[in-house]
Amino acid sequence: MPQYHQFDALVVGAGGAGLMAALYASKGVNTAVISKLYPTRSHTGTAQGGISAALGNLEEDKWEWHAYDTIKGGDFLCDQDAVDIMCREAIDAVIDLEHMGLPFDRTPDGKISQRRFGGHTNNETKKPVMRACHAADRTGHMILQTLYQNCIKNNVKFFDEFQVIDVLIEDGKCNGVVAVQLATGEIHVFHSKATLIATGGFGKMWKVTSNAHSLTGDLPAAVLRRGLPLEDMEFFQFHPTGVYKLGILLSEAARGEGAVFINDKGERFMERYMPTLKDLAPRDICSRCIYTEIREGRGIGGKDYVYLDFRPEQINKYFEADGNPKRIDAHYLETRLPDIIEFARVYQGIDPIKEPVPIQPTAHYAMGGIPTDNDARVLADETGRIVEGLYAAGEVACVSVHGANRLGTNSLVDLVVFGKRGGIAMAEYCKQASFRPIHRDAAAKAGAAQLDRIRNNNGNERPHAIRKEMQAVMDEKVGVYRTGAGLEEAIDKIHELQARYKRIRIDDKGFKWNTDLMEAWELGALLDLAEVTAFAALARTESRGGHYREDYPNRDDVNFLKHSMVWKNGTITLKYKPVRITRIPPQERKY
Amino acid sequence: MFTPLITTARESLRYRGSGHVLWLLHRVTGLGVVIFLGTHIFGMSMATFNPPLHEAMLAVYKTPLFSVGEIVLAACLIFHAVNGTRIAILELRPALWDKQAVATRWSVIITLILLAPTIAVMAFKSISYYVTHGLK
Amino acid sequence: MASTTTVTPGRTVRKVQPIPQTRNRLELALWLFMRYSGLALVFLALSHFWMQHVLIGTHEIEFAGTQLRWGITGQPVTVEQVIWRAYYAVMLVLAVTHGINGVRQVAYDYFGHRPAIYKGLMSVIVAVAALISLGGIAALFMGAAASGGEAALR
Amino acid sequence: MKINLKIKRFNPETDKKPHWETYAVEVEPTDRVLDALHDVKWNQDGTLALRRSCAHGVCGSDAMRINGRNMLACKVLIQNIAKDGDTITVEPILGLPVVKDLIVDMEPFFAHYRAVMPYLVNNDPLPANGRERLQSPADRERYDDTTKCILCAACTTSCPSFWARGEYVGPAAIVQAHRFIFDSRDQAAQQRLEILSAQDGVWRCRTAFNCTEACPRGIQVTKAIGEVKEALRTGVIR
Ligand SMILES: Cc1cc2nc3c(=O)[nH]c(=O)nc-3n(C[C@H](O)[C@H](O)[C@H](O)COP(=O)(O)OP(=O)(O)OC[C@H]3O[C@@H](n4cnc5c(N)ncnc54)[C@H](O)[C@@H]3O)c2cc1C
Ligand code: HEM
Ligand code: SF4
Ligand code: F3S
Ligand code: FES
Repeated sequence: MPQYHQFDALVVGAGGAGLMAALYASKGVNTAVISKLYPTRSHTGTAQGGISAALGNLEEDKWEWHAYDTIKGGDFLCDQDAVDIMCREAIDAVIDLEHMGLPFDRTPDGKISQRRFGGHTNNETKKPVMRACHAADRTGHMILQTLYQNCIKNNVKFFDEFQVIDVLIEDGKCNGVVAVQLATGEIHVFHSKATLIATGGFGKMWKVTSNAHSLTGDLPAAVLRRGLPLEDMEFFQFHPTGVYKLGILLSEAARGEGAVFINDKGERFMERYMPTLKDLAPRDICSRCIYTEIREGRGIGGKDYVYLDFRPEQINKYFEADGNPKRIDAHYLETRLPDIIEFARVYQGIDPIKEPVPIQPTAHYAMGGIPTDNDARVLADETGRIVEGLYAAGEVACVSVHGANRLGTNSLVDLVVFGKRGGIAMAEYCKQASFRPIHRDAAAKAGAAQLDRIRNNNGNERPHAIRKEMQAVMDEKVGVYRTGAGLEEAIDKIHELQARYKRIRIDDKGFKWNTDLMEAWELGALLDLAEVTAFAALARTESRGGHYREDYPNRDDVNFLKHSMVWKNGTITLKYKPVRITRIPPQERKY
Repeated sequence: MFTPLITTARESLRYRGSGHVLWLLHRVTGLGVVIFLGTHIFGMSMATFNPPLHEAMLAVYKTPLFSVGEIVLAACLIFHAVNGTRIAILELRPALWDKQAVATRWSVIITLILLAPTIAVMAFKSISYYVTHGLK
Repeated sequence: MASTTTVTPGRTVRKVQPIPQTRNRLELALWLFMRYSGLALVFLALSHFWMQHVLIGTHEIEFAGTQLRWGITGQPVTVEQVIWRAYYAVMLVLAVTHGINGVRQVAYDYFGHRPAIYKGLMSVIVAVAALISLGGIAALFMGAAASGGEAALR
Repeated sequence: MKINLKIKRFNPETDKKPHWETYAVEVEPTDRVLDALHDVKWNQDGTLALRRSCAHGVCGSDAMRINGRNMLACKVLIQNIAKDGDTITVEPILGLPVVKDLIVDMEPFFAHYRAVMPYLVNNDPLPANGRERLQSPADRERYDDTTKCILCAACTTSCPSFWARGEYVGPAAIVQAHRFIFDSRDQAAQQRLEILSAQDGVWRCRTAFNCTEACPRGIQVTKAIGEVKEALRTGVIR
């Protein structure tokens, strides 16, 4: 029997964005959070390096500089009014987190400690600035824990281990979601006035990725199927420092503390490409430089990786070369980067204090996603019409504050700022709106049918084989370097895989904790997202930020200073909308 | 009713942690000593209330089975004492928990050091007693 | 407490009130008692054990020895015998309370989820232990029976 | 290399009792146990159920008993626990009801977590300048260790006191309480200590030390518990 619940506000996803929204929404209206993982398992917990805010605790800093860096880092595709909001409100948001109990590291005079991060500069000297607030190298963990703790304190209602599989949209308005309770396999219909989607990234399209197994884009796919568009899907960030072969992230904080890239010749190659920021250049640039080194035969041993070197004596050597008076030792690194050092020790058997660590770019962050306005309201089309009652925040949303490439630490800023704005906006909306009627039985039936189709399908394809092939083709053709021909091949391959997906067969026919079924369902979502990603990438015949076309290596502001919007109604439609430029005109991106 | 007892007993043996082995031994030896202590006090008090029974019990003490049991008792008591001292000292000073691994090793070593001569003397005395008096 | 303008370097030390609920205080007291009585028992129990069971040896223990240490019922006691009695009394009280609380902990672990059984079990154990130790104490202070020695001689 | 995975299976919809099943898998020595489990799930038997997410030891989803000890499947490399041809046993963590295969009901665990007031309490007015509360680096360092906890339950379910009696709050909840009791910004140490002084609170800890050994985050769990006991005993938090 399907079950039925009614709440004023629903939050789907219990990562940083979802919990922030829930905290603020629950202050005003009856709110519930639905998450397919226990909240503390969300991927926000893996974020390492920090959260930026121009607190100026250690050296001079201004939120305008932060905004400028963000816009430049985003290769001028950011909507500048949104960036201004984010960078200005970041300061209060970080202070807010501290008041909630977040154990930031401290400066000697007791303030929140800050460190350097890629792309964050003093606009006047052009030198890196200490802007990333941190709690060792587990800042995300502490944000997630702190927010969850405060939700417990405020008695927020949680539906843990409920996976949302459908969004109820009727006449351009959202009335809730349909979810399956993983423990029982039962369908639950959640009826709401306002729903906020905060389900995070969808990096599992790729094989080498820093993303968790759970980041499968369930909700973006669901809204896509409900006829809503996704924005800027071609922009996906490849983080330069993933653990070789595994993709586990070694945070930029390592380079913030002084680590450098080294090629086969032992050369600090970033000096050649980016003379000012060097190893702290934005991620898209570093990833491409690494691949260029590899392609030109200077990967380690001629293979497809380079080294990240954080041996203290090497760091000190480079500090000296850069004229930086700072000197560090092994103990300093062990306290500032304990987790990262442990990752290398556990997964590669390498002690980073003594040896350089093999790294490779890894699929990391979705700049694109569900289009929203500055109050997290979801947009229905390129004209800015909103979907009443539907909100999105966090990595899943595209505001767009990250443009074509996100700066390190800015995602956590995005989560807390827009999560909070979304929560407040929902509460306000709920107070004046009333529940719209829904057809709960029909909704439940449609949800159940989605799953039963997979459960009872009698095909001969194993979902895992399809997933593997999808990830391989995405790594190869829709990765750091892209070409028109490659993208076309990728689309063909994805279409083939989608056809084969119709013939899958799973082993587990049961209801309780049927992870076989849910993984197969998630694969369907990933295939849809892979398809629109490749499509949007094919149409953008320029190179900008995270999207690099070898056949169109230059940025083309004349034709492509615009956001893409992609629909999938049987066929795929692409439209574009302009970028909101308020203060900073596009310029060439040099560091 | 016995589920927690049975689970714990079974899983304590199956679980491969090292810590709870000492915990288990401490518990078992503590209970062993309690049982002995009970009978012992009972027996001793009979020296006042029922001398013949007391005599009889002393006689039981002089059987080989009891001699073996007595050696086990020695092991229990000494282990429980040494390990209990470890727990007490460490717990009254949490700063010493860093030394837990060392402390564990030492409680085993000290137990053995105390136990070896004790067992040797007891075994020697028992055997010579049975050699001269014969088995009853 | 953190101030808003300056911060004192080093570590803040704070005080809390004693825990008020008696029930909880009892757990704490018993916990401490287990540790301190344990430490005392190291000397008492081990010395007794080594004396009686190792140095003298169980096979050499005769009733006469007990009479010598405890004194004999109804007869005056020597200073030495008083010291022996005190030694045994302290050991007995500590060992029994330590042991009984130990058993209570174990019983609570495994039968705490069934209060009726737990309580029943504990009453039986406490009753038996009380009887035995009362007997023990009484015996100690009454001394060994005079007739016992004769029985041994028979 | 080839290894055998011996997994304790239980399907609530068909089984009355758990049973063992063994799967042969081909792995790289540097693979994680999680990779081997995925190999079984994806290529041999899709009905195998387990929780996992981050795959690198930070989300706390996949605590399980591997070769008889609690570990995160994603944080132990096969080469560290097995040689070619060996058998690795995998079972659910102990002391929580098994729901399916390697999945246990975490609710009792989180109930203990919620019981210790795991959140900062500070009723003073916020700093007038609109900025952060200050805290000295030494005060911050004081509770650093216990902020690492990912609530994986490896500690609590390795604790013999918890096996015996699920009402014991368990090491993980005490770790969480410690994180706040020793935070100089917090003001609810008193209430937390009262909660923990109950019969099923810290005094149930028999210093078995399995928890510290099991903690994948390297937290000195027993020491943290000892410090809570010390605070209760002395009435001083230092
Ligand atoms: C390794 C790593 C390191 C990073 N480091 C940094 C950093 O230092 N600084 C920075 O700013 N950013 C960093 N990022 C990026 C940042 O962490 C993420 O973008 C951000 O945490 C996303 O948060 P979120 O709240 O949007 O979603 P998440 O935290 O990913 O949460 C998603 C939530 O949605 C739920 N969910 C998903 N699907 C469903 C469904 N179908 N039904 C119900 N619930 C569902 C999940 O259970 C989960 O609770 C890092 C990312 C990674 C991968
Ligand atoms: C000789 C010195 C002794 C020392 C140092 C000692 C120490 C301890 C300590 C510290 C504990 C508490 C363990 C815990 O709470 O985890 C304990 C428990 C116990 N002791 Fe002793 N003890 C000694 C002698 C005895 C004697 C003589 C008896 C028997 C009467 C005894 C029976 C017990 C029992 C039954 C327990 C409970 C075990 C448990 O809870 O697991 N002990 N002991
Ligand atoms: S203390 Fe360690 S073992 Fe226990 S829940 Fe936290 S991280 Fe897991
Ligand atoms: S295993 Fe248990 S008994 Fe204490 S030291 Fe750890 S909580
Ligand atoms: S999967 Fe996240 S801890 Fe293992």
